[in-house]
Amino acid sequence: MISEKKPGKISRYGMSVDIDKCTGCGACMIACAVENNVPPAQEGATDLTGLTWMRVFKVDNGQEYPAKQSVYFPMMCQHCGLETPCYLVCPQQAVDVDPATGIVGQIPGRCLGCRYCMAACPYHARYFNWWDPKWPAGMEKTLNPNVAPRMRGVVEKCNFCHGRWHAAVQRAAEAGLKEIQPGDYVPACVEACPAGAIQFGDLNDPSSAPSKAAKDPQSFRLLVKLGTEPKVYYHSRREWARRIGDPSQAPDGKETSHG
Amino acid sequence: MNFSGKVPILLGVLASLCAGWIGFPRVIYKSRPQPVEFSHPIHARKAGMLCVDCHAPREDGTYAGVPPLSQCAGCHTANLGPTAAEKNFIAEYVKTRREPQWAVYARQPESVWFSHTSHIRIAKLPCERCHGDQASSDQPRPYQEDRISGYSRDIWGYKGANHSRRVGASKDEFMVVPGMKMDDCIDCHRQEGLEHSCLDCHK
Amino acid sequence: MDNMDRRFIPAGVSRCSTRNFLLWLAPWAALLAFGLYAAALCLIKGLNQTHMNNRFAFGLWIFLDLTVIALGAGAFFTGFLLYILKLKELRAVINSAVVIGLMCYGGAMAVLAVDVGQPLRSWFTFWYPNVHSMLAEVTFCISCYLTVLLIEYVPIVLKNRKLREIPSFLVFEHELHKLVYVFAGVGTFLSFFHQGSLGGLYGVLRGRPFAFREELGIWPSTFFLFILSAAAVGPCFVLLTTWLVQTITGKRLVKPQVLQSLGRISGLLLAAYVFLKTVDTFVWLNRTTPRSGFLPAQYYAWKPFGIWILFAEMALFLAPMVILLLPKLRARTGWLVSAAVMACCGVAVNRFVLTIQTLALPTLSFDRFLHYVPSWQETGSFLAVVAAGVLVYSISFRYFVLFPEERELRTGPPAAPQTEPALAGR
Amino acid sequence: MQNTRRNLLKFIGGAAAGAVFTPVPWRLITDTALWSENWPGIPRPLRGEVTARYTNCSLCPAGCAVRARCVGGQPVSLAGVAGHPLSRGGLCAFGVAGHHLPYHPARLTQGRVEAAAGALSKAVANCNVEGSRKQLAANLDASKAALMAACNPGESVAVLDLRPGRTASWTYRRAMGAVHNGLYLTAGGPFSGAAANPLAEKARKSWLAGESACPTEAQALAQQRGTDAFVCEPTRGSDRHHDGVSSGPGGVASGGVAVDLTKPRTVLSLGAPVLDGWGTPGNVLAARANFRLIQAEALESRTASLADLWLRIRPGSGSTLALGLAALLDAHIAQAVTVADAAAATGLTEQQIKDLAAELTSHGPALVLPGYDCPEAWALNQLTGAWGETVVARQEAPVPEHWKNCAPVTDLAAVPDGAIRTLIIDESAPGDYVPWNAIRRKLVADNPVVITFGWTPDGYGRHSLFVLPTAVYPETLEDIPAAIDSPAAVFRMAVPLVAAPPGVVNPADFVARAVGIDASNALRERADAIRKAGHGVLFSSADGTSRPAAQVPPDDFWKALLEGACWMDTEGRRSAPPAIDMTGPEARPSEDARLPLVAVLAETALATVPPSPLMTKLHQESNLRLGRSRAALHPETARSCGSAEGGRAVLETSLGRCEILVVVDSSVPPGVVQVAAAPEAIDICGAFARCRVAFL
Repeated sequence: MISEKKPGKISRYGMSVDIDKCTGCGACMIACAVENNVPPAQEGATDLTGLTWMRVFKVDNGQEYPAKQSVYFPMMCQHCGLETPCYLVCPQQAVDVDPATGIVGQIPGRCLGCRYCMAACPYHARYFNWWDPKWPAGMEKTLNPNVAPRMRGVVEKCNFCHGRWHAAVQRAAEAGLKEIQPGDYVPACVEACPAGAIQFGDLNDPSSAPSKAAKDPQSFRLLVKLGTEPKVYYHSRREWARRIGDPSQAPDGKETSHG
Repeated sequence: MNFSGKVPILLGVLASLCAGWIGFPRVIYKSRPQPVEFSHPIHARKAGMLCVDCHAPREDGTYAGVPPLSQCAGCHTANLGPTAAEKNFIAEYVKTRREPQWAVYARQPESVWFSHTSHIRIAKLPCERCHGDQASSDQPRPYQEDRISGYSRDIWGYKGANHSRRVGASKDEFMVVPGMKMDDCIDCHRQEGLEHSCLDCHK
Repeated sequence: MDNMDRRFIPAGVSRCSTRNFLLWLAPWAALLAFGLYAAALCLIKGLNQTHMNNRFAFGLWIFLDLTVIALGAGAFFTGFLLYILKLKELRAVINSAVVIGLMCYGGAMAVLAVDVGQPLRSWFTFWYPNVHSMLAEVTFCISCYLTVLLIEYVPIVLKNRKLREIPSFLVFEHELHKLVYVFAGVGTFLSFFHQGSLGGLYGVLRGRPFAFREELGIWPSTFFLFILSAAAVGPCFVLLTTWLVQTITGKRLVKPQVLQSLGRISGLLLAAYVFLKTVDTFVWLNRTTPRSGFLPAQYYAWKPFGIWILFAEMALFLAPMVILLLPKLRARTGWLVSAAVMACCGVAVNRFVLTIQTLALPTLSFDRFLHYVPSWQETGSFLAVVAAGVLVYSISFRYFVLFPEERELRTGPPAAPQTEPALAGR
Repeated sequence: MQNTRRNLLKFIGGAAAGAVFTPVPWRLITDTALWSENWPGIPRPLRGEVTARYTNCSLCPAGCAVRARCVGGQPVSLAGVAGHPLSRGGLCAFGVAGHHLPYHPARLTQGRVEAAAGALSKAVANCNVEGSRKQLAANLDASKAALMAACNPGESVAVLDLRPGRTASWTYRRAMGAVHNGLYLTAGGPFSGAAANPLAEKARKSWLAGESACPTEAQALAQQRGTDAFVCEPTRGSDRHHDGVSSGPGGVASGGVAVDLTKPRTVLSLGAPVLDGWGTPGNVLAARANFRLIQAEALESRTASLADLWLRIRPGSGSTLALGLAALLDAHIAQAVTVADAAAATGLTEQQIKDLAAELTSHGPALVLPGYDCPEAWALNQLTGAWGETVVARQEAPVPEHWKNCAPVTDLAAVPDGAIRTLIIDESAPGDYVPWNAIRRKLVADNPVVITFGWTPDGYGRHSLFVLPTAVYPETLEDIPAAIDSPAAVFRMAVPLVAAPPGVVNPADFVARAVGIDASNALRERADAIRKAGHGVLFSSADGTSRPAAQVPPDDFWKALLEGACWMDTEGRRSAPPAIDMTGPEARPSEDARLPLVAVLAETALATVPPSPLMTKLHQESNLRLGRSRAALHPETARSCGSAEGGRAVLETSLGRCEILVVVDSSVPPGVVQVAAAPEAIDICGAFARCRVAFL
């Protein structure tokens, strides 16, 4: 379906998360749900049947007080750049990897809800609409027109706030530009984080925050040895935290292998 | 097996062919007239207006769509013409300040991201490219909606079926409006080599 | 009424009274109704009726689908042996095998239709297929093969005594019969292929090291293991059902050596399977797993899925293999049947491990191990399939010739219909 | 043709075959598939022009600056304002979803009258907003008249202001000033045990006698109070040891005393949720890198787990720890309390306490923050020399002169019991929540009149005769008191982003009108007074620039404020707050066999507001926070009470019982019940209380 002619500018959008800064306040999760028209939990939903494109996990070093230490892991779709598992398994092309942005997107209208992609995702970053979406009366007025509400029975996930990318492209067009400026496109969680722990940018642009993070020896990616080249980099000064995120990390903080 | 044995079968085939090709396309759509007998040519020619005078992109890049009553009322404070349509419009809407419930032929599904700005500013497409020569459509054709999917016939229906009456054309002489189905978008994007991903146009 | 019914029953065989037959059907029909209600709930209210969740994206349904389809493999494999490899004695069970296959595949498809969140869109797979996706492969093959099975089922139906009276049907049936080799061939290919795809379904999951297998050619090793295990267990299931029908009805339907040769074939295949499975397991634990940054120990660290489950699986293949390969044991019905049962359980465990255990295991080190218990709606929906299967088989057995040898064998030890009238003679 | 049945079958067969060659089947499957995209129940977001509007979040005194993305005028998402001098772009989870509140299912849309309120309510049993308003006005006059006529010195009309320091607060004070026997009450003074505690009373005198720049200074500390005391120090605080329940969690200070986070190198927090909604989140996080954070707290709160050092002390032994530290720094306190006492009470070793004291002095400037009621903490700052350095007295933003003759600020606790005939409670803006029993005691015994202004009925509405619906952020136009971490005076307003529904009441206006003064224009008057004073700068969120206020024409000044601008005073001379005399009685844990557990409030931020429905993301769809009406127990505690995850239970204290949903969490110490703060929970627990858990 992709045409021969490649897009003018190839970006590889990615994120870097400094888990030492994260206070686990949850602003990112709420901002994400607000931006992407994710409905509140239905009666009977649990942390296993809910819709949290962005989810913050609390993780500790397994020690007891006073040795106990904890970090918070903001988890979203890691937008695998190689052999993207969900993209490969979807039977009817409802998952798409945009060559222009590297964003892994879900097309709700095409999805038949077989959930094979959820079984394939190593990060459990995909969520299924077990219920019909419902908002309290009147609250649907606050929905974001740049994102289509999903229907029951389809899978959804983080797409780096793709609606904001569309809007940025349109603003650029209004100014007569073909390409968007780096600052114009920022996902909701990045904007919302009061601690500035999450940063976003183009991994093809060496000056962007994620590109810098990628070079930092204290940066790591989750389950990198699976070889799916995730585009979200985490960073921590604490070695135990790095090991929890990526057991294949050597003590010096270098990844032993890229799968 | 004699021939007469096959007759009922053939009858059956014939029956369903007729029903399927002639009857069905009429049944599947429900059609309703536009609230106001609006004439583009009068505004375009007589009043010398351009498309963007009424259908303008906003500063934020979003598209304003069909103008609100206030904009029409700007000129149509009182009857500007002798026509019944004019009288009706003034009496029904302007006086009572009631927004006409226009049905938008080209309204895309919620899952579609379409930016007029990008297509006008960057691709430099004329309105006619997709909307057809509305400037000469004398009379709004009825809005047809698919009974099951609920989509307008222009974006989801049989191609070449989107007709508007030309100025002074006889009842059955029509001009064709290009379709606005996904395939139509893809055709053009493919020609331009701008078809990269579903996410280009889907949200 | 009873006479009307009688006219449909094949000549030269005895069947129980209509009343008894209906009595037998009644409970199954009730079960079917209940199951359909459960399925309707899932379709109307959505999948929140099940106990699946975002982590357990697949549950009871997928596990049983995989098992049932493996068991249904008897249909294609018997066909393959009979029509392609010309093992004539299998003609005795081929019809029965076809009906079993139809039940299994039909049931699997029906359950899948409930399992997806948007059944109205399931045909998209045919229109916009993703060539990389094993699931697309599966969908294509299964639906094609189901059609083949239906076509193979038609002649069995048309051979019915009453229906033969219609000349055109007779002609049609005759024409169809000429093509039976073609269908057998096509069916075999499709079936081999999709059994494989089903294996690939999990083998390709790079993100789930427990299920991931390295590729041989374009398919992961599970692709081939699934073909082999299905081929090995299919005959066992045919054997088992035949034996069941014989005991329930108290009739002799096939010659003992037919069942034994089924056993022998399955024994040989099991041997091959056990060997390859062992090799695969070693490669997987010592090469594939470390490469993806995991330790084999992690897989079996979680109760209740200890390492025992791996050995149990192997044992359930080894034991029947030995039994079925030893002519002495094979000759004894008791051994034969119990071996068949074990083999069927073995394949069930294998599919269970690949589906349920894979999903239960965490991948992220700060994630947790999950438990899952199906809801009554899930169980109910599946029972509907079982019930439907029994109904179809019972009716086919009563009115169509599933066991051609039954007529000659009637002269053998007399069946005792009157002893168990309700069951006798279906 | 004979045998019509067969022919009919043939016909049908033919028709079926033919149908395949018509569009019908294909069109039907595609249409139904499309129908599944917009079948009933999937909402359609409204389209419109996208604009940005600016306001300040009034959900807590942090008053973070907010940029609202509006579509067709309707806010669809909120974000912080990068580069804002106070909130520094920060906005918490509650603030991010603030625009949902007007549509909250628990929203109060109609005036309610408590049916079981005796004769008085019968007349107005089922009255709407209008009705209850008339009734209320009449009733207010009636009680006024009554009080004046029958000169019963005990009885009075009072306003309880849960968020002092606002312009509305001044209106209340003026109104009460105009009423004979009118009282203006706040959640409590610094030493709310006053009546019962001569030491404290003495200290209080010295406090109010001190350079009281603003009358609300006293409240500053008041805001900090809460209540571990009664668990450890049963003799402290009259409103507590009546029933062994303390009086509510500390909110954020609002005027009077402020802390300067840019100064300290060491911060000791006695249970203050420093990194979880305390002060101005953006500001705290910006300053975080500069100081070493030591958290002394019983629970592994967010702050505790992120602090540089976490000292796990016994629930409610914070003030004892403060005393212990004080004893090390000041000999004459040491006579009252020894380190050994502190060690015993807190469960720390003496060495740990000594090290702590050493660090506070050696690695200064230090700052000690009280989480709950312990004035000792403030006093500790005197001994460490932080007084006037990291802890300063903040001037209040200028007010019009003619407002100044008004009712004084009175602590609720200082009011003699049974003294209030008519009580008006304003909980329209989230503020402190005082357990009902502490209020009830102050009311006359025979059907007192309690009038609550709120946007939900879950707060004091549950105890009131009248509940009048008010607007809610972001419908309201109101100013926000300064946060504890802004050393200079500030003035900024939450401006309406959406129109309030018809029939809502503006509490301050309402009260003012009831007593016949005009305060409808109070905010503008205040703004003009500030502008007239001529000092400070005006930061405009819209363009991110600051200008000296003096250079802004008055009308523009007001206009800017209406566009979310923020006025900040230039920080003048740092004046130390007046000294506090600290000789607390010795701490002694109170035991009660019938109530074996200790209930500790958690998630105290915004305890009084039902948060946006989307908050389920944080507590139901993940386990990041403890949701309302949930309580966390250690697995052992849960087992001993015979419960499991998700079990329903009843939490019982000496004051009553409320239903809870059990969450099992091994990070909660055994013997402790971590209760999510909410009015019904605070009513029976305060901040700490002995309790038992019984399962349903």
